[in-house]
Amino acid sequence: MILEIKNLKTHFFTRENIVKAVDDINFNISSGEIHGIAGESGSGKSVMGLSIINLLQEPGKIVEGKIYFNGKDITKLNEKKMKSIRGKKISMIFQDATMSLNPILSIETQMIEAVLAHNKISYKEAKNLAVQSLIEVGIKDAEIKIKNYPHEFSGGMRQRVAIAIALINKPDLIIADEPTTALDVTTQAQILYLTQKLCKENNTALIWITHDLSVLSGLVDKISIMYNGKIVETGGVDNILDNPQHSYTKKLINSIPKGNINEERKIDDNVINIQNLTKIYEKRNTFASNLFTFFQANKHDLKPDKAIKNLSLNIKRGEILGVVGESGCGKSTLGKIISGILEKNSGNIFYNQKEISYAKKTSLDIQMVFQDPYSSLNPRKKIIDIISEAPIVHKIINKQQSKEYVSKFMNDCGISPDLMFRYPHQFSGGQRQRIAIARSLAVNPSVLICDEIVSALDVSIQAQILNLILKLNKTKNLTIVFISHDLSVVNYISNRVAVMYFGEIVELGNSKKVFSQPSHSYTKALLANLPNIKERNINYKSTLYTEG
Amino acid sequence: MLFINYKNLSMLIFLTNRIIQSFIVLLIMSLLVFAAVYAIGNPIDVLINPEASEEEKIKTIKNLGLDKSLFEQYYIFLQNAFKGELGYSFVHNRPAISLILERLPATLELTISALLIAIIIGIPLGTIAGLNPDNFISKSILAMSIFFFSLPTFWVGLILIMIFAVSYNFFPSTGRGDTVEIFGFYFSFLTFDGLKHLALPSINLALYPLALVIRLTFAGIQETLPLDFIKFARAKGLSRFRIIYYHLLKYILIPIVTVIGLQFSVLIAFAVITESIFAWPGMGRLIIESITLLDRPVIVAYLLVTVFIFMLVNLIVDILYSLLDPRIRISDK
Amino acid sequence: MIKKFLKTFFVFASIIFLSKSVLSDNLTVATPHDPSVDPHWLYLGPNAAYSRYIFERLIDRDENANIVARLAESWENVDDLTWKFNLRKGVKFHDGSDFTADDVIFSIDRIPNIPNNPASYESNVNMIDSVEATDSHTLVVKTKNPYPLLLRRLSGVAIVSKSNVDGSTTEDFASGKVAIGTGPYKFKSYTPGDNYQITINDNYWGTKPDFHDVTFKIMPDGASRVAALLAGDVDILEGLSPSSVPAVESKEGFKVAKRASARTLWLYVDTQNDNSPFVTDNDGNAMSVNPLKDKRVRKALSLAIDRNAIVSKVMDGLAEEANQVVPKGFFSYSENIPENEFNVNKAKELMAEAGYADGFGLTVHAPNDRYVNDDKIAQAIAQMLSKIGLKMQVETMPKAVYFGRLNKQEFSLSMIGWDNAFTGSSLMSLSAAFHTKEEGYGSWNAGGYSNSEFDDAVERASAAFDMEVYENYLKRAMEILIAEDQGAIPLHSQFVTVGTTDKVDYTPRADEAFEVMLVKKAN
Amino acid sequence: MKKNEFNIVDFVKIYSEDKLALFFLINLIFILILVIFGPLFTLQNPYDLSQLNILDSLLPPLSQSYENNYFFLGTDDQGRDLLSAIIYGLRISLYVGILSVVISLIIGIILGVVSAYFGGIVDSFIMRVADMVLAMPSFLIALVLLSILGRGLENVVFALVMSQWATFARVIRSSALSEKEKDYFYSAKCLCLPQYRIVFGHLLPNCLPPIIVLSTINLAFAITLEASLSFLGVGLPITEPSIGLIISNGYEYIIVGKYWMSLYPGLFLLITVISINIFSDRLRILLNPRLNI
Repeated sequence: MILEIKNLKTHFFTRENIVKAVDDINFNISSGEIHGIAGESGSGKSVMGLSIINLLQEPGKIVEGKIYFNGKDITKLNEKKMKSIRGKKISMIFQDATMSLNPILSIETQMIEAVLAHNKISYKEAKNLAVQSLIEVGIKDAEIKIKNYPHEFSGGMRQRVAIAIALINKPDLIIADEPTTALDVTTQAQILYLTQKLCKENNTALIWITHDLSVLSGLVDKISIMYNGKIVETGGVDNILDNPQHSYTKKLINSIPKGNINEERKIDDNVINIQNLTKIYEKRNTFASNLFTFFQANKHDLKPDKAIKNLSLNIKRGEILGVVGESGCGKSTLGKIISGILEKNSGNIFYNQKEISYAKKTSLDIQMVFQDPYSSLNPRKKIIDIISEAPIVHKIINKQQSKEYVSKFMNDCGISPDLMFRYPHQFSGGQRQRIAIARSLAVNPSVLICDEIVSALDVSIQAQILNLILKLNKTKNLTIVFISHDLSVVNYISNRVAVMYFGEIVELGNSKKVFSQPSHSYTKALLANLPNIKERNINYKSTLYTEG
Repeated sequence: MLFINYKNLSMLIFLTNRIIQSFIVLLIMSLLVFAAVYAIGNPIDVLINPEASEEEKIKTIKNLGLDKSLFEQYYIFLQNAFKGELGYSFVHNRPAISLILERLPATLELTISALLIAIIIGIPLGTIAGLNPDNFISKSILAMSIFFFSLPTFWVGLILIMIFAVSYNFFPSTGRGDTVEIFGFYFSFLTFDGLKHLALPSINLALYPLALVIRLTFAGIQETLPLDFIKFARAKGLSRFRIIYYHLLKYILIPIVTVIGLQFSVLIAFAVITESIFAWPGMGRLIIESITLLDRPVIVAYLLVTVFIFMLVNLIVDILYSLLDPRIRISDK
Repeated sequence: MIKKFLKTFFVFASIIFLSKSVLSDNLTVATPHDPSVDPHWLYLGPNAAYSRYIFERLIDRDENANIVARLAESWENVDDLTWKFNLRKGVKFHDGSDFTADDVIFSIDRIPNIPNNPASYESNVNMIDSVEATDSHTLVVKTKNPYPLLLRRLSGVAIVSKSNVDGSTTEDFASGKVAIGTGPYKFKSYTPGDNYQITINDNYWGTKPDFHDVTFKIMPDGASRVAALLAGDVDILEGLSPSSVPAVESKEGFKVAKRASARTLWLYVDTQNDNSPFVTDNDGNAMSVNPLKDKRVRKALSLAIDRNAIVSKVMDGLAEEANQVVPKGFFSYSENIPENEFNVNKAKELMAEAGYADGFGLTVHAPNDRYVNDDKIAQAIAQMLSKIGLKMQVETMPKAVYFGRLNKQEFSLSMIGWDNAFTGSSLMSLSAAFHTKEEGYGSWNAGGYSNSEFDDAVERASAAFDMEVYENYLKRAMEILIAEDQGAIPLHSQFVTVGTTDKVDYTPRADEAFEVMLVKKAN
Repeated sequence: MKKNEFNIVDFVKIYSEDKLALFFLINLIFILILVIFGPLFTLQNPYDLSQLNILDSLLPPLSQSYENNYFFLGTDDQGRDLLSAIIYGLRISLYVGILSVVISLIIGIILGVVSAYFGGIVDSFIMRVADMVLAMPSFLIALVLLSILGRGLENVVFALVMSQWATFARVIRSSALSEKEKDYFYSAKCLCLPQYRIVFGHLLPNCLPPIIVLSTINLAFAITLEASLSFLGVGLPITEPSIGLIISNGYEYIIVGKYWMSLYPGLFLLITVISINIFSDRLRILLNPRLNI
């Protein structure tokens, strides 16, 4: 046993009360073992990780329990002793490498300092070690790249660097706290594969903390499920995923969208036609920069980014169209242009055969729901005002009717109308997303564009929102454009799916067909890299669409 | 073959851009300043001998070019400005620009030493306060910074003279002390007497930026401490020293440099007060005298020179910024 | 350990910081003024005073405003238009060259010909028709009109060295290159805005001054100068404000030299306009008549002002009440003008008689950086006038703005202080400030006062060579102006005050100019 | 305090946790009461010339006047009761400060929001002008303006506004720009709400925290600035002295031992400015706006 946690309690002492983030946990991991810890937000999984390495920040504190590392209780160690363990014996990887690497220091500095903090070797030796380490995590031209700064790397490469730093002193244990959450699915697959491989090679124990059970399926040896600061169930992968015992585990597994429930509808009535749409985000040009661009040999460098290239698409009345693609592919831009809140550069969009223009958005027929339920509601307005403002302004109702009118839509979206006089901050994320949907519905649209509306939510709540969308689609015959980076969610909900890649639609068709028999190589790569709780082997061979 | 490195190129674009912008700003400022200063009384009334006859007055007005219209005068001024002449002082009968340049070293000496005091004392104090915000020393430092922040410069100046020069004779009350000539300019920080004279005025001028630096450092540390990269650095097992000096201070230096750059201009302005209290022969005193004597060319030249200094400092700050922060490609800003 | 270190540090520090310079042959002066080294550039009082050290005049005024011979040994009035001067022989410039009549002619020629001089010394030479040298040390001067005041005018003409200055600019003076005169001191160095240093001329023909080297520290702020004196950084302080006098006097080792100056302050009253710009009714609206044109109102204003309070409270006793525009006992002072009376009730009666029992609105204007306590005096006057029912306002401004507006007659009640030392009589103030505006007269008549009888007396006085006739006409004019017309409201004559350490003695000048040669080592 | 929550009771409760801040808040309230109601109780109206007597001038603290009133803090060089003068002077200083901040705030809000909302040429133009103003230290702008315009309340306010509006416009623009990227703003556009509603109903209320904090900081700054300008003799008219002018008037008397004319008003000014600064500091911590100023 490399790590044994006995009755660990970590509490946060806030102004109002004590939050028992970690509440009496027992946990073991043997050397070389890869252990997944899954739980929803607020379950205490990250706090547990930080408790082990003792990086808790005020007002968090370990109040009880022992953590034995190699047989020694490390909760009692002073800061100096702890320092010699951190990075040497126990390393940690955080969620977003963009944040965890110091943006103003070079990769070289940040790697070498990690080596020199624990080893009495020369700078040159340390540098060799660092380059070696970068090569191991699959960074090409490591000797040159090591001089770069974090911002010159892509997200996936930064996380590779973070892993290289964590591994550089060959620690006994690595704690990885949601290290792939910020990454695209193809990159995530590589990181998963890489981490697993390196840990197995070095016989390093790994604690992988995540909210996404499916990620763990092909990665870990054992899984622990956390809920409300407690570990409710621990066991081997197969046991937990195939035969869950605890009701919470069951609920978690059932919430993961599986398969496809929607057939393509046989309608040819197009509600929206998009023809040759192009959107370019221009860099700010100044007189002087233009002057220099003119003389520049390599114009490629100053070429503006194209968000959407010559895209054509029809959206059928009453369908759920899934739009899927990795971050930066232009899917959100597409949504905003269709809903008329972003200007296009060229091309035409017709709604019911009438052209939509940005400058004169007057129609309420196309509405949009946004990703972040925390920023999409004006924090200074009551729910009733948030929902009723537009209907009143557009004279759908008058002020006296607002209470009744709002109640109806809150009911439709599964929120008790009693809460309409509250402010957004008094609601949870899922509730807010329902309110946002209610707000859009209150102006009686016929098309609803959902932009990543479930990606900020926990998986159990995600399922509820998806069901709400399905219900609205059926009962109100609402056309829905469902934009998401999450393939399984899109597969689950949509009739048809459009796969976007670098501003273009590379594949469009019946969801079932696209997901079972992808024709475009990018779709194939996406699907191949999709973690799936049914499959237990990592098989991420396709590296066609990666950075590097 | 001509090879243009991208980074150098964007720097060049940036510089060209800024210089063009600065030039336009200077041009507009000069017009505004010229028109504004034109609005102050008639210099002839102030300077001319009370007994001068009308004829004499008219002759002088003509000689000084004051009989021409505002636009004609401005045109002439611009023509000369391109030749590097910003007019002749009415009072001193010397080129206004050389009057100002003569006094510039004294003002720069004062402002730079005030800034140095602020930085050398302010950053360590701010760091101490930022790392342990709840202990007594940190609270005292912060309270002190607000106190310094609120003190009126002129009042403090007099109190300083009262205590240190009149009551205790530790420092000379006013003036600049012995100077040493370097490249034709006179500096006093190289002599002991000069340093003694420099002490009180620079402390007086330093209080405000000192408070600012303390508070900025404090705020920067407070904001940076919870960031992931500090956590990650700790997880690497780095020493406290390295985390503070390498990861923390280097990071927060970026906003501090910007603010200090802006402060430099503010200090040049506030030096007007300090210089008049401490009889410091800088250009701040020159402008006050010139305003009372309506020495128009000097006022215009002073304002243009200060605007020029501000723009130069801003430019330097921007370049420093890009050196300190590798994320910034200057042209993208 | 640290304690010990601190202790040594403080001992060390106090040794260094407490060491003081001892007064020897060196004198350090704190002055508010930045000099012009060129003695012909910018005719401002302080510049003229500074030029006295390096340069000399043919004839100068002494501390009591009397004429004294300098480079001219003697002179005679050949006729009404012609003057003959015998120059002092054997006088050498600082560079060793001889002083001759050519230098005088050159200096007189140079004055009107300096380009762009906004305040020229021209008014001191423009009455001269021609200057001729009959030999190297004899000079014949012809004036355009009979000009009795010529000698005093020549006291404003500094003599520079022709051989050095010919072809040089003002800037060459500031650098010291051509700052070469015959005076008791030689140029040493000049740092604009900071200090000006002169050193003794060992070959000076006259009485040598007491101090070998003199440093002027330029400090425009009054309180800073006092601090510098009390801190021992300077030996003598020019321009001590009356409020600081007790502080300097009461401190051991310091004293104050004071005397009445020839400057008298008075108020211009707008007696010309029918709608005076700053006269309003009680509600602040413009009035159709100008009450100030009524002599009774002007008398009432004068009666309401408690000059004694101004002298004792605002001026700390360092001034003298004035009942006319020259100080008491000064040449041309008229004893026939009654003493000022302070009587609020009588003033109110006069106001009621004139039909203004309820008062009216009036603004008093004054500079705030020209005379001793000028802005405070203006406020005190406003206080006093408000006690007879006037709705008073006070507006003060820098002299730079003030005098321009004053000259354009923009004020209703405004303050001025006139130095009578130059002419040594009331002539200049009467002719410039009260004579009806016309060629050569009334250029400063900011109240618009006009009285033909007065004008006649002034004109006769200015053409008189006989001193008694001259004085009588001036007295007559003053009586008309003050006693009969109350065309101005005299306030007081201010004192010159100079603070020193007790190691030096100083005799102030009546014209308020500072002069290093008057500083003596104390016994 | 949770993000975006505002509840006055909670706010006071949390504010009070810092005892020093509470002390100075009480101080500030006391000063405000003194300034608003003080004139009802003062010995004299120091701005009414007919109530002054030059014979009372320069009396030390606790002297008796002719009418047997006590001058608790002494009198100034014009015979004004210093305590009355301080109360009136603070009143006028605060008035000038508040007025100039309010006007700059209005200008700043209009220009900042217009700039952020419309972007493009309008934005460039407004921001270039603001940059130009910001390139000059506010003290210098005010000094030059006042030496041209001359003394007077309106002129001081004008000069202060001219030197401060750009800061407001900048801060409001940048905070509006970041609010503009938030989804509630897109959602408001999507719902076709009229522009004035989007700007005033949605954008502006959410830009408030930095505006509130900046206003208090600038208030303290404006008061000190006005005092400095008065010190240099270009501020308010001498017959209606602000606190800065009172200090400046007493300045030359410090050195002769008549300390009260500068010391007491100086202390009052200091306490006022410190109180406002500590208040704004506490506000900034509680409202947590990131101000890059």
